[in-house]
Amino acid sequence: MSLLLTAMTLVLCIAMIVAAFVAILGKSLPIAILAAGLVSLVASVLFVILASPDVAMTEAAIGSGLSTFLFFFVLGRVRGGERDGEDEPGSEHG
Amino acid sequence: MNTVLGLLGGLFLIAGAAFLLFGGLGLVRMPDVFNRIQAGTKATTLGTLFSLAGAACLQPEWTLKLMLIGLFILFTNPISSQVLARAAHRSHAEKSALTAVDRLEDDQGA
Amino acid sequence: MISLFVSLLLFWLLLNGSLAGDVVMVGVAASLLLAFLFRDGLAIFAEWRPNTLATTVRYFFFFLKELVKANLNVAKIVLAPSLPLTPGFVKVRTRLKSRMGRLLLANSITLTPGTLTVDMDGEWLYIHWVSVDSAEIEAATAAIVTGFEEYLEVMYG
Amino acid sequence: MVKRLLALLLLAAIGGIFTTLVLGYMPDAELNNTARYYADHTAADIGSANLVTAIVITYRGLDTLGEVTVLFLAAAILGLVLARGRRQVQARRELTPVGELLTTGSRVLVPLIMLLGVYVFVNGHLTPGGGFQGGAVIASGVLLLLLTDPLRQFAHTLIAAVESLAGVFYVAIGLMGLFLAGGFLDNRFLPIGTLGALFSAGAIPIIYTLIGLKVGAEFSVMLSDLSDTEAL
Amino acid sequence: MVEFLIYIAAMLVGLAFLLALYRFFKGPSAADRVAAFDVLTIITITVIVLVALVEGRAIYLDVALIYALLSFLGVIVVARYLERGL
Amino acid sequence: MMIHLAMATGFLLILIGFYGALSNRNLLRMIVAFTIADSGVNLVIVAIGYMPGRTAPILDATVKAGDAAARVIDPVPQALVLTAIVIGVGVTALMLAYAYKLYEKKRSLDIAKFTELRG
Repeated sequence: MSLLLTAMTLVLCIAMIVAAFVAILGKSLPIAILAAGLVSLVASVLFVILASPDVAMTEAAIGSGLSTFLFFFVLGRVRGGERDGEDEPGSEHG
Repeated sequence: MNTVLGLLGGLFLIAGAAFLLFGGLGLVRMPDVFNRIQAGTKATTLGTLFSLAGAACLQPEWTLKLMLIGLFILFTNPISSQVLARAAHRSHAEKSALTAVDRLEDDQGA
Repeated sequence: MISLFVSLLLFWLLLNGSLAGDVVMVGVAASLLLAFLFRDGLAIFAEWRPNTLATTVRYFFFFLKELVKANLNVAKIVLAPSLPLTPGFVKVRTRLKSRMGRLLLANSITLTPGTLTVDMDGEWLYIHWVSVDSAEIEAATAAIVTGFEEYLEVMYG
Repeated sequence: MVKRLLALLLLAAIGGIFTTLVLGYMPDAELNNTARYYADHTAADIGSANLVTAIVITYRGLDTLGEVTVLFLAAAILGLVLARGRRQVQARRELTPVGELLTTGSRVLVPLIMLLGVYVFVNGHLTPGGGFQGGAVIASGVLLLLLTDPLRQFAHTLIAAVESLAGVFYVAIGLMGLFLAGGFLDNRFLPIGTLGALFSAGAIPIIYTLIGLKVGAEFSVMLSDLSDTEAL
Repeated sequence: MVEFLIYIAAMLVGLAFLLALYRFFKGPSAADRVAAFDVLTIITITVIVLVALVEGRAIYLDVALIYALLSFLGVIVVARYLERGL
Repeated sequence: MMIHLAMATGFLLILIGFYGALSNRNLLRMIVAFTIADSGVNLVIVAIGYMPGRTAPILDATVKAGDAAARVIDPVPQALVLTAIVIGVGVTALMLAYAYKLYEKKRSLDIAKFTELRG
């Protein structure tokens, strides 16, 4: 049965890396935050596969839950700054 | 393990996984957000319920907890879909060109 | 408040899966505290009439049947190469007054073939329908709501 | 552009180190001495079925106290940072009202979520979970309350009272361990009981309950502080 | 025999996961991605139950329980953000 | 094999997170990148604690107290990660509060606009 777990790990690892890329390079900020939540979600499943249900539960309750909420709370407050610091023509480079 | 029960459980698991697959397929193939939410929520709810039933057949002593998980899914999953559909409609998500009538938009006077 | 306490305790016992003395003790204490804190909260059994148990069971099986039908319907649409869809938003009427009954009605509609509750406003429900047969209020109500409403009206009023 | 190139170079260097680490790693076949000690002695000494709980609460209990303090400080600083210049609540911008479905649903679900949190931290010594997870679950329930009723005047005093009382009792139980048993936060001043029962493992269920309440209260304070802020 | 059935089920679930993931990356609108996220969390519950079956340990189910009760919260937060209610 | 896969993913997540934090100028995006690096670190530590063929360090009907040392994995890294996650979300909340305050002052989340931070 360990073959099954390895295959699952492979799929989840790929999902995680791609989600992380979306979070870093994605176009809009809400989607980046959602992708970070997806990274947490997949990480939590990986923790279950790696035989650490305690950590998986923490990640499930906190990582894919509370921290996403925190981000969206703040993002809802600063809607004007959503696109700040992106490379559009005319903005100076730091 | 009782072989008949084991076989039944395995078949239930496969049926559940197949419904999950239909949900994923619907998510990819449907033309707009609302249809995707429809396919997603129905297929995944029943798929998860079937997988839980399969697991209960394979490990009968887990039944209570699996039943509880199933109940919660049955309760929370539609709520999240409805809230999401409402938000999608309010944020003027694109509707498929096939959409025949939109009484909600008519009534909101938008 | 009492119904909230009872349902919380029931939930606790199901969760623990045991009837040992210490489990019950902690459960009673925690449920009492929570029932007191959320005096205005709703329980699953709030507004439910206990003398309609038979209807509830029948409703449950009717719901399961509809759920399976809904999934076969989804499978049929998804697997068909041409995607046979005529989606639209329709407006239907409900007679239910109790909040729990309305919530269950909306959830049931969401999980049955081709319909998804989008919004709720007084007696009106706005529903996304995958294959609109009729945009008229009465016809749509008869097609979507009536089946569940019969049961829920007995159960919750 | 130079900056980005430098960053990429730095990352490449770190990546090289990581690659050698991964390629050279061989998993142990046996537990190391510390872990073996925990695995052999926890059941008899502490009475906790969950080894992680035993480590977090007893073997490394002092660290956990420190961690709860750090979390408390984070919540307090967050409140301080956001409190300066906070204007009155009525100046809020128009929010889309919550739908009836979500209101009803949350009123049904919030007590259940809270009870699940209680289950998670009371059973911390038997099942996965414990104070931190249970606290997070309770904070999620509070979040659902905040979401469905944004203007609800939150029971700040209740939360503050729960938080400080839980902290005081936590330290008090630690001191009881010091005087009645082997050391600070020793759980054995209460009977250890049989492995697998709810009332077992000495004081661990009590300590985890207190931690759960404290963590839940701290997260709730953070959430309500953030949601009380003005939209800019 | 049962193991073989579990293998097939896991394969189908993995395929469903990848399909939902595809929708998550493809978009196009934010609501689409949230719908895909919703489906992914629910598939996750099945994955955890499968892992629990393979390892034969009931305690993993607690994680699935947390997901079943809390996963809808994330979707609701994002939905409220999208309809400007946050 | 599984361990190496998980570890490599964890390290890759750390790198991606660092890259995101270094290359973005939007404060919120930098915080998102930090949380991703955080998940990567947690994943690496848990992967180090895993041992093939063993199971979770919780005793119940399937894992008896007597043979625990032969059947369970190392519980210490799990205890570490458990606390790291909780502290991590506290730190994230603090960072977000500061970002909010900075936006209140400057009406921008672009770090290039915060000139007084330059040396």
